[in-house]
Amino acid sequence: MRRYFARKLLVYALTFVVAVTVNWMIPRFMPGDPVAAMVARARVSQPEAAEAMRTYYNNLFGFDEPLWQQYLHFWGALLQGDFGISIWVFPTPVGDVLLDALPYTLGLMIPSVLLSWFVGNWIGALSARRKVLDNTVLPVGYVLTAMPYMWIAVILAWALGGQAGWFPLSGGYSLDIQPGWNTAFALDALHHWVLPFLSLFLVALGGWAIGMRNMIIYELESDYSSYLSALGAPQRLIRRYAFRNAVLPQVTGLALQLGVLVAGALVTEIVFAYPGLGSLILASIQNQDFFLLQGAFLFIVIGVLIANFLIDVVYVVVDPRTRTGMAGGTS
Amino acid sequence: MSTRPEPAPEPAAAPSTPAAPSEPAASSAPAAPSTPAASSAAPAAKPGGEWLHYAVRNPKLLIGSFLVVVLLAIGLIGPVLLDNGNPNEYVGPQAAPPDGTYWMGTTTFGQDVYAQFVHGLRATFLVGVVGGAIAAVIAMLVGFLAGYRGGLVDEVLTMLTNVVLVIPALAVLLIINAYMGVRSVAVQGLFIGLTSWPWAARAIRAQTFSLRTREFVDLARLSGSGTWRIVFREIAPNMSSYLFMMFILLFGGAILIASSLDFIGLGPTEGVSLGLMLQSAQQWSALQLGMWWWFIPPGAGITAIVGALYVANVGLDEVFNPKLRES
Amino acid sequence: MTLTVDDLRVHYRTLRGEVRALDGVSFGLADGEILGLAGESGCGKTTLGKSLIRLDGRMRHAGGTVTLDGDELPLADDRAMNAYRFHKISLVPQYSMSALNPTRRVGRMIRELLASRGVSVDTDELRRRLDLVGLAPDVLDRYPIELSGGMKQRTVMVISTLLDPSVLVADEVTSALDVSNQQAVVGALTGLRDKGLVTSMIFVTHDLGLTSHIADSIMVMYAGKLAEKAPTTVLTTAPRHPYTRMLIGSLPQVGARYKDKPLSGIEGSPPSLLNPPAGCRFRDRCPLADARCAEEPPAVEVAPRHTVACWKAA
Amino acid sequence: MLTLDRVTKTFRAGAFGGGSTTAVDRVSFSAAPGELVSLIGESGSGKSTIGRMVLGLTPVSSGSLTLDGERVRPGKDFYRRVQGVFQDPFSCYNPVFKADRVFALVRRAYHPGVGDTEWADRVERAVRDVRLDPGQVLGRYPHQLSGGQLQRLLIARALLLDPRFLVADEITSMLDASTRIDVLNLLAGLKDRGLGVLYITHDLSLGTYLAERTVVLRGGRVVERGDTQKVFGNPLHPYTRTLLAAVPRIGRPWTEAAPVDACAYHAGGAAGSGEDLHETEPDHFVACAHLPDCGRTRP
Repeated sequence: MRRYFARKLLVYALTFVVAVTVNWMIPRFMPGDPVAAMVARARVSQPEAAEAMRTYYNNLFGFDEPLWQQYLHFWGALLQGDFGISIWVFPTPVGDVLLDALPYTLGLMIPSVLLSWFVGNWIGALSARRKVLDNTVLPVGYVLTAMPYMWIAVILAWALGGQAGWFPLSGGYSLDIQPGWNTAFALDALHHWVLPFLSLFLVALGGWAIGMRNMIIYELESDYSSYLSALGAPQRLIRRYAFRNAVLPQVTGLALQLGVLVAGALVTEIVFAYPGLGSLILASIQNQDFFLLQGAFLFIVIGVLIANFLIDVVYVVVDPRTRTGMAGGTS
Repeated sequence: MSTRPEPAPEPAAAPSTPAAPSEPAASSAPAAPSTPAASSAAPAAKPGGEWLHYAVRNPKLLIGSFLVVVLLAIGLIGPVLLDNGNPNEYVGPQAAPPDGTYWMGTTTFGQDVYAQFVHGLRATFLVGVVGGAIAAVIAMLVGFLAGYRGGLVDEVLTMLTNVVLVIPALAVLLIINAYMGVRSVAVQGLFIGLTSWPWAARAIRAQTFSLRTREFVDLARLSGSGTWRIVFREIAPNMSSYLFMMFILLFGGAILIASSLDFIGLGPTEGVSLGLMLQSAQQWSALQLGMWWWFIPPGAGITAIVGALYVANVGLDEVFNPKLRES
Repeated sequence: MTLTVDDLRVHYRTLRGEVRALDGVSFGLADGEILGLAGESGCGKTTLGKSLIRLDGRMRHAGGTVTLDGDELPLADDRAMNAYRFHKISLVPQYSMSALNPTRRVGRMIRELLASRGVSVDTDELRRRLDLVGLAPDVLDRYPIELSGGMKQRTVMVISTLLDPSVLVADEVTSALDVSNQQAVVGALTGLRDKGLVTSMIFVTHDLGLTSHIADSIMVMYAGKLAEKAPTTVLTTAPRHPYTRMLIGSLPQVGARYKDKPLSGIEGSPPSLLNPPAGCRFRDRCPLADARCAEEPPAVEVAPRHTVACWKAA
Repeated sequence: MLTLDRVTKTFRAGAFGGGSTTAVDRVSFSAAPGELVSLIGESGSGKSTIGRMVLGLTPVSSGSLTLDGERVRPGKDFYRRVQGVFQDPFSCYNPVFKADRVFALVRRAYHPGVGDTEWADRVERAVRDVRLDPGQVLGRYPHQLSGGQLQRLLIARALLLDPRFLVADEITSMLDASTRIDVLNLLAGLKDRGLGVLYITHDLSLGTYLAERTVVLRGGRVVERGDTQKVFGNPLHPYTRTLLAAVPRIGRPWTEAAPVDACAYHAGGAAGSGEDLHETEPDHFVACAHLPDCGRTRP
């Protein structure tokens, strides 16, 4: 088990290094003069801000230094939690801007990912080897899983927000309410939360249901299932075992899907102008705020790495074979 | 952009113990499902015959491929039938709902939504093909090499695969595209391909790993065949169905991720795609204005392509994998 | 008679039609008897073993009856068969190595299995039985992956016989084992019968030599039909069916040498069971065959407890 | 002449450090042209690993493995002289191609200059050599043929190369009793062509049926080897006796293995640690009975 975690942590550490390096490299190795281009494209109205940007970029990139020094400085700043200064909301540090947005993204993602996983697995397990359910769940599942996240978000907003008028179309809370720890704000935030949550939940749901259905059929054909049938064990027990074992690859699947789920959350936030990382990314692109964009990238990578590690821990808990140290586990 | 249905795991190939000749399943071929008493030398259908039998009777496969072909045809022929070259031109009345002239209505600026849609289909298929093909090629190179060579090569490639797997592809693509001044559909596809191969490489590696211990691989070595010849002439044909299904999934995945990039505003700087249509609909408040004809068609187009691909893929899976067949 | 099989027919559904894997087989299994079921690939022995336990999706009960302790088994009715499975008729499968749920400790799996059949676990008895096959009680606290192949197989043997079934079907249980382990497994199986934990047993195998060490009588099958059934010593020393004779003749005994006297096999291969030819199915490979063999030979009791299906055997 | 001298194979558990296991431990024996040597052992004895090393499919960790004085160097030239037939005939054929593709592969690599009719003639002759009817087996898919037919086709394939040495690894364990004996007879007949054959099996009775000389393996080591009749007529090592006693024989109940009075190795006067074999009589070698704990248990 120690080997298992050591391996995992090594992969995550390497991933982090690669991500940071990519982050450092892209502005430097893309064709053209990034500073001039950025300042020119930034269209900053205040002259002092434009000047500050130019000085700041030149200092930060330190183009007269050798590459390896630039690289080390980059790491040094990063390890002190310095992601740079945002241009869009000049002169707020990028880290602060991102931290303000983070709760909204997490508040959207964590419930939708977990709930879709649980409900999807449950539906998938129910439909496996049951003709009527199978014939309805599968097609619906495939349509859901093929939908671009932003499209289902737009449709939901149009139908339930615009046409029916049940939910607000945009924002994380109403403009006339001050964010704070009170019931009024909580209810308002919840009201705004429902539609983005629902879009994320529905698309992911289809995939999990289909995955579980296929895995459970595979398990129902396995030798231990045949043996139980041969001993006359009731379907209930056989299905319970099959479900239990089919969940394992679904846990691994959750780790594999994290990137896709994050991407889904970002575009969904954009549709609803939900004040999370996705909207920040859109703003940073529209305002050519590259520091904010790169900071968001690192935030996402770190978040995904942490989530991966948590899933690894869960996997060890649910699969006894990793604990006995005899099987590899997820990757 | 969604939970992708991976092909169902294949049953472990080749028994590792010196098992007895057991009946009725005699052949252990993964491609040709064994039938009882298949060992008797009755002139039988060739291995391809059996899956063809199921293929033409599989509604999922038929419906899925039919839809894909129809959409592809619209994307290929549609633009040719329109006389104006640029779908982004302001040709009609502003914000008009669908009518006889403009089948899908017009945008706030008077662009023909139908013209954009057929051109967009084309771009969407293109990005899918480019992204899917590049990802498939990388996945095959990495997967075959790691699975066949094993040892240190495998360790290094697996590590690389896992690293790329963990990094969220869209996030990397955001950074890359943001720093690129001019973006084309092909370059977008290229970068999508470069970031979306890891899961497929892992799957191929696992398959290759189990196939390389099969004795026909040893026999090919004894016949003087080299590594790549063995990989492409012996191992790959045995998983051709699997590779094809993998390409379909990569294709669908590339379309979805491209549409997300477009939507965020990092799509191609020239031309039109279904994702860009969604983006401008969003940007110019089609939702608030109730212009459903602007945002429904592009999303429906993407969903139809990807959904049809997935459904065809399940059909194929059922055709090749008898365990998943109904009843 | 514990078990009486009368004209049992089981077919496999395939794309090209029904394969008559088991095509009219009759025999009896006496109380306390161990019957060795031998034959080559495709002879129907595994199909017969499976049919007594559970028909899988592709198998169809095409006729005949099986009577166990006086009750006719509802072979075609999967649900109704559950009443008999485990309690009356049980199985040690060929896939013993993978028959245990990998994510359950063995003890818990046994408890849950028994509870699902409405039986409570007698822990002392369970331990006694594990001890009987040479397993320590701590097996119950382990996951299957922590057990060796032989341990898993013995565990499965104990589980399958927990309810003291009347008939135990052991399907190719020794085929993946080394010779020294084969002996131990055969010993354990005989022990189960001797201690009365199972009444009778059907030992399915392709290894005629091994069968002769465990079985009281041996039934040789060929192409979905019974060829010969006799007490073990009779069948191995004085077989009547040409197929049995040639089969035994093709087995090299220790000490037999090619240099001294080459043995010979049986030319040809069994007929396809998709549309089996009329008459004796061994006809094409039989050196004694003549015109009469175009007619199907009935299974005749040529001596007490010795049945042969051959015109030349009488 | 195939010669193994202290051939050892260790497998590493992982590429980055980790443990290692020794599958084959200082094995020495030789096989002359026209001689059939059987390698007998249970699972884990290392017998198949030895076969794979002889075929160059697995590299040797240490020791020397030579054919006619040359080291094994996998490649076209080497495989013209050494060929193999494996255990599972169904797994030896690529299921998506016709069975006779195994001949085409040989032609591509070794006889590209041979004309179509000439090649067809050769194939037909080789197929008849293994007593098959070319009309019945050529142009078919593997699943349309029986295990025995497939295995014979593989022998025919090896014969097309006219090799000097053949490794036959468990080639009958997947076959039915009535067909396997013919394949074994075919193997025995190859000796008359001057081929050296290494016959690997877990089935002692098959080994003794064919082989002039026998090597008994256990846990990667040779425990006893030599003339087949001496090794099994007068087994000296307790393991050989256990193995012999465990073989099921028709019409004779199992007997207990006769106990070994003294370790034949040391009683025979050998003073070594038991790592080398002791020749107790001409062409009859035995290892210390107490291996691998020899030094500790010996008084």
